Amino acid sequence: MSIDLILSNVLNPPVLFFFAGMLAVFLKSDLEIPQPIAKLFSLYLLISIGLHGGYELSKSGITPYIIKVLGFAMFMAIFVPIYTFFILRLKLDVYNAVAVAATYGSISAVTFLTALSFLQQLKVPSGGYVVAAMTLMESPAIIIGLVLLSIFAKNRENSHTDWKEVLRESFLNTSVYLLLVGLIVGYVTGENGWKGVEPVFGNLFKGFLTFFLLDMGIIAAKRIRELRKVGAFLLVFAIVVPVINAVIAAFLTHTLGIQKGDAFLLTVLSASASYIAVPAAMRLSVPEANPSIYVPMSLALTFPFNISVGIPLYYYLVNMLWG
Amino acid sequence: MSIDLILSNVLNPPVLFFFAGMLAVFLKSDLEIPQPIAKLFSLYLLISIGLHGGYELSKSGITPYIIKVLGFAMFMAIFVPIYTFFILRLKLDVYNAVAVAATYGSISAVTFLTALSFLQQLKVPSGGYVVAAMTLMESPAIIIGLVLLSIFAKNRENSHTDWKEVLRESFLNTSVYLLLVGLIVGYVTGENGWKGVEPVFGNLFKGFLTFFLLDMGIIAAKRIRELRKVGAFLLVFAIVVPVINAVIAAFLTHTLGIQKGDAFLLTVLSASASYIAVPAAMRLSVPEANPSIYVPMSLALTFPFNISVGIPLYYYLVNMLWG
Amino acid sequence: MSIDLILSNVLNPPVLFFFAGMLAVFLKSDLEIPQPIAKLFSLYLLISIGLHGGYELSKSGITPYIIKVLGFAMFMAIFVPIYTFFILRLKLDVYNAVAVAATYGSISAVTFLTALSFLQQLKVPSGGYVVAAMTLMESPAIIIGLVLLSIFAKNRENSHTDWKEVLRESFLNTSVYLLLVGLIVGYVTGENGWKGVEPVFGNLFKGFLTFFLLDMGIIAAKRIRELRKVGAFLLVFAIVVPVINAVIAAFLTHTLGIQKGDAFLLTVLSASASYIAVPAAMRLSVPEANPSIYVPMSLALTFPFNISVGIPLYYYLVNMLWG
Amino acid sequence: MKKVEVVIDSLHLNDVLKIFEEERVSGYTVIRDVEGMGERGLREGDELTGVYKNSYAFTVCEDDKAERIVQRVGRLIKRLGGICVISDVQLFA
Amino acid sequence: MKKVEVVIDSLHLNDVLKIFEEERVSGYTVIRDVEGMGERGLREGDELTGVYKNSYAFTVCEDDKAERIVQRVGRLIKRLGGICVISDVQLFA
Amino acid sequence: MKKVEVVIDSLHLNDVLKIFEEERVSGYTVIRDVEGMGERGLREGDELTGVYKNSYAFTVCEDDKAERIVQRVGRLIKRLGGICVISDVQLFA
Ligand SMILES: Nc1ncnc2c1ncn2[C@@H]1O[C@H](COP(=O)(O)O)[C@@H](O)[C@H]1O
Ligand SMILES: Nc1ncnc2c1ncn2[C@@H]1O[C@H](COP(=O)(O)O)[C@@H](O)[C@H]1O
Ligand SMILES: Nc1ncnc2c1ncn2[C@@H]1O[C@H](COP(=O)(O)O)[C@@H](O)[C@H]1O
Ligand code: NA
Ligand code: NA
Ligand code: NA
Repeated sequence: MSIDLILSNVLNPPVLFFFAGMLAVFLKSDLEIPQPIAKLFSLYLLISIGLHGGYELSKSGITPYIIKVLGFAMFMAIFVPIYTFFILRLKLDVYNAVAVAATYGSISAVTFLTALSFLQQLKVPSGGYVVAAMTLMESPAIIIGLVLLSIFAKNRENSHTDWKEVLRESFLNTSVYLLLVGLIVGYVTGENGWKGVEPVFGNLFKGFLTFFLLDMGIIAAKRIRELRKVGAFLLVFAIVVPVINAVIAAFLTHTLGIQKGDAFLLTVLSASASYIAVPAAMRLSVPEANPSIYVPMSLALTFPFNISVGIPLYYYLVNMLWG
Repeated sequence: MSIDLILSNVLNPPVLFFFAGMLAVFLKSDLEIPQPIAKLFSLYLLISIGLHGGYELSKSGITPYIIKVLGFAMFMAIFVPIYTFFILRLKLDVYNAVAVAATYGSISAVTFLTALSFLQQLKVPSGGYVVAAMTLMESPAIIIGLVLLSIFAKNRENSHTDWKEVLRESFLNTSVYLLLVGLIVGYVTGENGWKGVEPVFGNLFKGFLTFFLLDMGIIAAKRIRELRKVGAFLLVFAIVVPVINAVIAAFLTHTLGIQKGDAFLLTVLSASASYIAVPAAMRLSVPEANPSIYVPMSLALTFPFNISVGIPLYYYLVNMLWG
Repeated sequence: MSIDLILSNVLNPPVLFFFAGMLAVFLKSDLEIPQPIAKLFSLYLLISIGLHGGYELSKSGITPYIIKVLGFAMFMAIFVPIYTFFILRLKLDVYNAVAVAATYGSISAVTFLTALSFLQQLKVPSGGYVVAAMTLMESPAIIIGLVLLSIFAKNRENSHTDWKEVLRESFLNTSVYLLLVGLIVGYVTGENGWKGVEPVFGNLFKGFLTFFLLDMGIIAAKRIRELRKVGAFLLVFAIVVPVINAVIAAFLTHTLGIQKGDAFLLTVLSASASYIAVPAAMRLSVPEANPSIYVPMSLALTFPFNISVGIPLYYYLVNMLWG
Repeated sequence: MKKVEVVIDSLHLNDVLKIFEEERVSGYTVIRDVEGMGERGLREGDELTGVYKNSYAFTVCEDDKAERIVQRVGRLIKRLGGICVISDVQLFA
Repeated sequence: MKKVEVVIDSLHLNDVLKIFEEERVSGYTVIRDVEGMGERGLREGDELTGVYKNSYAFTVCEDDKAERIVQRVGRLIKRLGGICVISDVQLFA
Repeated sequence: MKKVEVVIDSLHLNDVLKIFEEERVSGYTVIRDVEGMGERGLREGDELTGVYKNSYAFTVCEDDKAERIVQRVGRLIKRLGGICVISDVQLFA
């Protein structure tokens, strides 16, 4: 992997601002971003991704190739939480194993965005349907997690998993809902719709991502001190499992004949871990699990790793395979 | 009315996002938009409308035709709260009749915006002075309402209508104040001023409107459950009176020789009802009235009706008259 | 000084919106801007200035001329708080003298921005390194102030100036930190980085400044009533000292052979007073000083004076000297 | 000393603060935009209409002042909705 | 009358409010997104993950209702974290 | 148990929390950015200068800890402004 690849990823305002946010916390700067702003940006990014993806889909239509991409996404979203659960059980109780497995089975939209912006810099094309794939990958891990729980924690006190509630949290949480709304609206309003909203949801995209990552850097850094309590096993897990997932995804997409740009994005998605939808769902449905484990792992370790070293590494891998 | 007209209105990101917001509440998604964001967007939209209108005015100058448009606006703003008051008295006590009449006598800036975006899609021209007309239509209904109250509720306890306070609420509330500031600044700074702020207050307009309508959908849907208590009379009122106002406005503007695009916007304004300036003013000056009546009527019924079915319907009407 | 100069400064949406914000308070309009929004805009503006400056620096490189500009900035940032301290001691106790001197020794980024937008209107060029100069001018006044305090308030109760804390407040406060981050990121990512974020941090600049100044007008006006308690000496100080600083800066920059546009901006910076970084630092380190003195002076008097009359006045002066 | 706590429609908060000031309390604290439920239903606070927001205010004051304040605020609340309670506290600074 | 005060994970606030409503209190007030420290460490409130926010709720109600509420909320809090206290107040409106 | 409530300049909130922690309370809750009026005039909270914001913090703790806390916080407040009160509560969870 050439150092250029890392540099061209890192020497990018969004990534640099993420680390500037982290640094602010380490240096005890009084820099603070009001919470509604973080929310504003995260809603904005989700809508943007959705609308743009939907618009692209409206141009490409839904082809067998796209079905293949979606199918692969679905497979990873089911496979990852299951296999990681059994690894995690080596060291964790059932509750925490479920929560961590679900976290790594789901995805991070901002990691996806950073990868997309990296790809655009390299001028490698990719399809809007990958956004649909991403949306598909958000929820299954939550369901799988709770299924595993009901199998392996049978004598659970208060073991009243309210499945209706669970399905709602899985498929109607803010992330999934906004991505879906964006996809559908982008799809049905097509060219015309997109032209009207592009000045906001297209052009402002990278700038707002930069701003948002400053905030995420602050939030991630605040979680870092919790990593001390997390233990070596999980620290290693938080770096190694994403890389393993990436390797699996890269080989599978290659075997399936998926195009390079799409394959790279799917690889990044497989390597990414959730810090929005899944933690909230786990806190609600598995209160026995400790959020000070699964949130810092995902937010303070896997996320920074992925957006700095992971993305160029995965690209290097994909580039090698596709030649 | 062709189905095309409805579709070309509804298949528009802002309108679709409004209903997506409503749907989120019905499906109990956890989607939430922090309150300062709603405020930010509503301030933004008011300033945008004002600045753009003022800039357009600076190009057109103030002509007799414009005076006619403003005169018509003034007339509707006085006529509607009076005639509706007497209809409302059939079923409501004086306090609630005043509040509802004032609500329907005033206007909704977001409905105006949606109509404007519809018009632009059809490439029908309209004048910036209609924004001045809209500004003129915000406040009179509040004053008329309180005059009606002081006539018909003479033996009111605590009947100390503080007129100075009332005038302030009427003419210096956020909506009117920002529209006026925008109009004046847009007018005096003209081309040069507009060019500097257009990237924000012009180009981002439709995207931010889309975002804002998502939020309005959420807020409107939360008020829907209150509609049950409102009674059939008022439910019918909330749909029929806007249509009546639209018919009156369409015929009058036609008689007055007002241009098609302008006439359409004035018709929409007449049909729209306030959910910002008037409710706040009523809550302060007529605490005897029940906000759970006038707010849901305007926000959860008339507004969604207008931006979905109303706008194409009124356009159909205007189109017929102007040929 | 021609009236044209004043008009071309004042007939600018940002300046007009500032006074519209003030007027809203005087007229008791209910206009309110949620606090997170003020913060959002002020963060945005700091990042924008920094990124743009850094990008410009990446084009120009760091030349001896730039070192001269930075040196001059440093000189003013040390000279002003010292000389004003001794003037202030004529009427104020040591604590308040330190706080006011530090306030006027530091700078106001928004005043800088307004001057920049004025300059752009007149099409006079200036360099991105002035942003670096501005960043250098933020902090020294805080340090100088606390050095003066430790010299002249020796028998201070609780006189434990925590210098580590002071240095952190001085060099890592939000303003300085974000300007630095922006400068560095803008510098290292250069053309490529700037192109990606320009739609947000370049194009939206003036519009967001306009919006923000509306809010600053509201905040400044709320502080005006405190001016009554401030006393004639300080009222005069708040107008005269900025002008004196401007005159000194104009003559010095002229002597040093600094270019007209740069000289004008440095003059404005010298004339401006802090209302963000310094007040917060003073409140923390010199709680004996009364914020109702130094905040209203800077925010409700010097700032409005500078952005309305000061900027054209200083430009007139610079224009005369440079011919 | 007593602590008087009031929850009221944000639009009418100023009337309460005016009473506090007229009774010459040494100070008060306000938390804007709290949510709540009461006789008038759910008030979830929306910035849009501004009609569904509560504010919470409290003042720590001498017993006699508290007595007068609750009388006056009570009347306000009977008309406008809200709640007003009083409790014992010890003031330390 | 009693004032029952609860601080709990924002995600579980609804469970508390449901108890309030089931015990038929006349009303309650909620302050969202308060910060805090407790057994589960610092909770500084971040909107991003939504997992580190507390909410604060109180209700003023009759003594017997308060008794039942604290029993039920107490059980919730034992499982989910938070705090629940009760104190004497006089209700004026 | 006692409830100790403090309102103080947001910029100095950390000093209060440090006292809480040094006295080893089991937890505390903070509401940032409350507004208020006191000897130092109106504090309406502006994010711009950051100098006019209060924060409100409370802790529920044993009586002796409360005693020590109010002594220390009291000294702070005498210098920096604000208010500190103490009241009786029953802790349920
Ligand atoms: N018993 C109560 N306990 C706590 N807060 C209350 C109570 N009753 C009313 N409130 C608050 O006062 C607001 C207005 O009450 P109401 O006028 O009864 O609807 C509610 O939204 C609550 O925030
Ligand atoms: N002793 C206490 N006094 C005040 N608030 C507390 C106390 N203990 C816990 N809390 C609040 O309850 C939240 C959750 O507590 P815990 O579950 O103990 O971490 C904390 O973040 C605080 O906001
Ligand atoms: N008697 C009081 N009751 C409630 N809050 C108070 C009282 N006195 C002061 N405060 C709060 O403490 C802050 C600072 O008070 P002071 O230092 O007296 O200006 C005020 O802005 C209020 O929020
Ligand atoms: Na994953
Ligand atoms: Na109307
Ligand atoms: Na200066």
